[in-house]
Amino acid sequence: MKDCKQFTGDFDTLKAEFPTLWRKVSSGADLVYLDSAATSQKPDCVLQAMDEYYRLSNANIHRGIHTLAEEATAAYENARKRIAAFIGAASSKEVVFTRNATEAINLIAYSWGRKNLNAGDIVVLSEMEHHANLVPWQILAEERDIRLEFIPVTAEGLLDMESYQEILALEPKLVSFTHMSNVLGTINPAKEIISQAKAAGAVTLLDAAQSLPHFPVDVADLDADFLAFSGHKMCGPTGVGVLYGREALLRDMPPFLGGGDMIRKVYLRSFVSNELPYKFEAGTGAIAEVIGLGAAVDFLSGIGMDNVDAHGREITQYAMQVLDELPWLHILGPGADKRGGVVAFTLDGVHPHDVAQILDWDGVAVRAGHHCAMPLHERFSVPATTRASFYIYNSHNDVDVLVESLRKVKKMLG
Amino acid sequence: MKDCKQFTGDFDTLKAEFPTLWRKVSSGADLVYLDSAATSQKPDCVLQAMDEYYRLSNANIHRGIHTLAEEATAAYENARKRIAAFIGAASSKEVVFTRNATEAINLIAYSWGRKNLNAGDIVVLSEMEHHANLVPWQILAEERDIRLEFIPVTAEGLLDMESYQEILALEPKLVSFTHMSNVLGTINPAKEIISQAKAAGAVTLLDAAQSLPHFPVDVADLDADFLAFSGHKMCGPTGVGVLYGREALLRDMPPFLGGGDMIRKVYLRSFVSNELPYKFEAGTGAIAEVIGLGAAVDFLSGIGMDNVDAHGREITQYAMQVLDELPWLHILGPGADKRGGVVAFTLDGVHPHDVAQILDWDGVAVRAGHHCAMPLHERFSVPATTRASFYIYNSHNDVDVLVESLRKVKKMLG
Amino acid sequence: MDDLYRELIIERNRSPHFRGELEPNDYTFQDENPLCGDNIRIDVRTDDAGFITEAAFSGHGCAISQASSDLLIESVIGKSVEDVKKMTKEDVLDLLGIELGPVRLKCALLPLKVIKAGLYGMGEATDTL
Amino acid sequence: MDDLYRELIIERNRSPHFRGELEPNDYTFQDENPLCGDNIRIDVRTDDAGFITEAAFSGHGCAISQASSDLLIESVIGKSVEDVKKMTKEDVLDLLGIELGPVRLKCALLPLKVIKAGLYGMGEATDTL
Ligand SMILES: Cc1ncc(COP(=O)(O)O)c(C=O)c1O
Ligand SMILES: Cc1ncc(COP(=O)(O)O)c(C=O)c1O
Repeated sequence: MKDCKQFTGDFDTLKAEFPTLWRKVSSGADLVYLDSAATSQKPDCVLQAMDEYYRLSNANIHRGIHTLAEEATAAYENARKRIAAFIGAASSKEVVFTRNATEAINLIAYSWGRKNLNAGDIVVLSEMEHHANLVPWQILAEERDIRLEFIPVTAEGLLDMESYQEILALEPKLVSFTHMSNVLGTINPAKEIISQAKAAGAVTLLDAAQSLPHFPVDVADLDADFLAFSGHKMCGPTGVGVLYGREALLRDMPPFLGGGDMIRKVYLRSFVSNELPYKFEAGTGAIAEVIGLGAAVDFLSGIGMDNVDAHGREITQYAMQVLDELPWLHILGPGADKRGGVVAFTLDGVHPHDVAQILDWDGVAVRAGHHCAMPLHERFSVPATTRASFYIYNSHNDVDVLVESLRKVKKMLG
Repeated sequence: MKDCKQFTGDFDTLKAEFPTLWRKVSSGADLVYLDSAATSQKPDCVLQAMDEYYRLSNANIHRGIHTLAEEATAAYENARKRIAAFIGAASSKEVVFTRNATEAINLIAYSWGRKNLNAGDIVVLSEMEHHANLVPWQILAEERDIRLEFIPVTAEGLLDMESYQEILALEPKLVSFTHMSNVLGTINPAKEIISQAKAAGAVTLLDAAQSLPHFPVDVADLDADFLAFSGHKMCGPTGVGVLYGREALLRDMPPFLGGGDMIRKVYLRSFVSNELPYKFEAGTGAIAEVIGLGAAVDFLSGIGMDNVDAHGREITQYAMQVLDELPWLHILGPGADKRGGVVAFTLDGVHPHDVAQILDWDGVAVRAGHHCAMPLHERFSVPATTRASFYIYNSHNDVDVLVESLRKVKKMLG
Repeated sequence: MDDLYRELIIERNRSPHFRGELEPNDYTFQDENPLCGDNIRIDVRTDDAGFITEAAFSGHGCAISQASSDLLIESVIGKSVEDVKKMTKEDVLDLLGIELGPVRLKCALLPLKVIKAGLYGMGEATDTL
Repeated sequence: MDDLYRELIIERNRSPHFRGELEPNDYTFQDENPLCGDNIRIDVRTDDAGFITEAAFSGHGCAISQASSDLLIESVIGKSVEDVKKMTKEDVLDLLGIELGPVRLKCALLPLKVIKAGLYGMGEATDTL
């Protein structure tokens, strides 16, 4: 496998690893990619790892004896081990591959939820959740008559920890919340929220879709029961996500999807489930994608998640500072010290869609809309926002281009 | 996008498009890949299509306005249209992307099944089903107290159509069966089975995981209500499968997984589902993989599914003929005229695992085991079989190498 | 971009001619573009012969959807209900005089979707224009 | 392959020394390799001091699992139950004298899994050897 170049400590050179970042957009302007919270770009080494699997070892896994099947199985299970290590899991049995973070959360709602939640039981979410951590529970609430309680979001864009205490007094069965908001950028005090939830007797699920790409996340340190994330937001491919689950909990859960690989034995009218983690992986998995995610984890580890974090903080701070100077621009959420690399804002008199469109003309790729967090937008009484999000390959210069282009938007439409 | 070379009508030249097929196995022998029923190899143009997406247009889809997002969305939705056309769907709204055929069947069991099936209702399967079309129904049967009935398999390896009539007299709600057995190779008379099921008032689900890669499958002609298949068995990537569903049925079904993209509106305690097909696609989809599957469909269309079929029949016939000459080898299933490119067999006195292992030494990749069809193996009183399966890139020479190697196995262990 | 935000669109977004609500009205409908939350309501008054005499839009949205609403209403006044039911995507794009990618197309077409849903008396607007 | 199917393995597969069932027995256990359906049962008799005096295997499987069963049983006769509980993957591979990929490893280790599950009196064999 072609390795990614070893990280030199200089983030300016990192951009070279990402083929997409060197293109121009339709207007002819150079691309400035500020939409990594939607999906990150992929380094060459991740694409090569998948290509190598397809071109050399492509085979179905687990059941095969021939050379290709053994190579493919080894590559797949080896990726699982590295991913388990990356998140601090005790064992690779605790790493279940899904399509994305969304499916991981749904798996918990269907399997753990339907086994453990009954009418009147309380599930705690927050007002800043992505739809992925709302809708599965709404479906379950409707079906099982469970109650949803929401940790409110303060005007500053933080979770209201006092209200949380009151909700915990209701003895909820589950507390499921986002580690980092994909709109406000807020990094929630996950360790504290989890330890308080545990003290109240609740099981915990952490939506790490935004946090894991950006800073060190260790399930052992956080003491999380379940954790969900997506490969495509952390330099990995589409089509693969992860559910981490504490082994004892996963063991007690009924299977979710049925089919090949998740079974030990099948009779016409019954089956015996396979051991962990296979019990939750039905049918042919996303083999190439898991191998790609393994390479992504190696790539990020090569940089060092502490370095990734520091670079993210630095650039976010700079962005907040220069955006703050625009009087007609209003940032949602807390100060730079409490957030990751996401900045969502509104412009006086200009709709976010128009902002995004005109920015695209200048090559700046941002997202406009509700970012799959409609209730949060409702909380702040805005139908939509424009969101710039930063990752390892972004620089001060990218922020400067953004600001220049925003001025133009204001002049044109404001 | 680099196009695959135009098909010349000569299958011998096709092999050049598949990079994997030119390697050697661990013993140093040339690879002879006879495991396409597990997963097919991928032509260069499919890998290039995905690579091009990742290197040029990588972005999240549907919600984005910037250039990359528009390009990615167009590529994704365009692939959906071509896939819909490939299977003869009336509209691309009827094509829902899943991880694989297994998830597609589970989606029907969870969404359609839980809405439409109640205690005592009958679901008809067959004794030759892959676990993917058994376990989801077993889970549902256990939960809802529905009854499973099985179309028996005759000694020849065909569905017993007389027993089927008796089962239909019980007025089942659903008939779900495989179009082509992944063990016996049997091609079932899908059109007849479906029309009889309809006449009895049942909804029909066709497991086309093995058939779609091999011969023309047209949902309109078959009149199937639902159809499931996987990309990876038909020159496409891992991580993507398809559920085809008749629009009227899909429309009436409740959503399955909840999250982004499958919603129209989300409030804290409720949501409104999105229109078809998005209602069933929660979270970030397998974007690159869908684009890859689109390229695979183009590739197969370029050859022509009639040609694919003819080549498959021809090589299967040859294989059956030469294997039949080995007196210590016993083929399961019907004659060459009733089967697709799958031949599973037993060897007197030699366990299938040993067969596969020694064949691998000669470069021949076959599968040994129960091929995710334990009840079918039970039906034929064999714990496991060795399976050789053929696809567009295989030749008579591959069959000859297989036979030579089988003789060696027999001499060594038999 | 110069194409996309031509003077007419910027102008109609800034100072629409047909903004408002009509109460009472003969037809009214409201719908949202779920992708972005653009929300348009259109009220219509007709005469006895089924011709549109007055119309107005309210709600919020991007410059494209606002300008499209304003221009659409301008074009339907004086037309018969039946003729408006037959209006197509192309008619709207002609009014705007621009080309659009798939996402922004939804913005531009939202008002047509809304007015047709209102005239057809539908429970929900559909994407099949 | 010459390595994998060395004479000893072919020989023990063809003519095992310890095939059969022991009734009554002191320990018995049966388990399957779900990947391939290999099914092994091992019966064990011990003396009062906890030493294995007799053992036999039955069931069906590939040459590797059959030879492994036969060689394993040969090696445990005369050992104490406690010592056999401590046997590892490496011990079995030493007996076979071959190297194995991950799939075939499961074949080779199935008898060890079975005998240990029997001696520990477990309800189900586990993969943690
Ligand atoms: C007949 C049949 N159905 C379903 C499947 C399941 O396919 P997948 O594992 O891609 O979900 C297979 C593949 O092995 C199959 O052969
Ligand atoms: C906080 C958060 N949770 C969950 C998700 C869902 O991720 P995916 O669409 O990959 O399932 C996202 C991504 O948009 C997110 O930002």
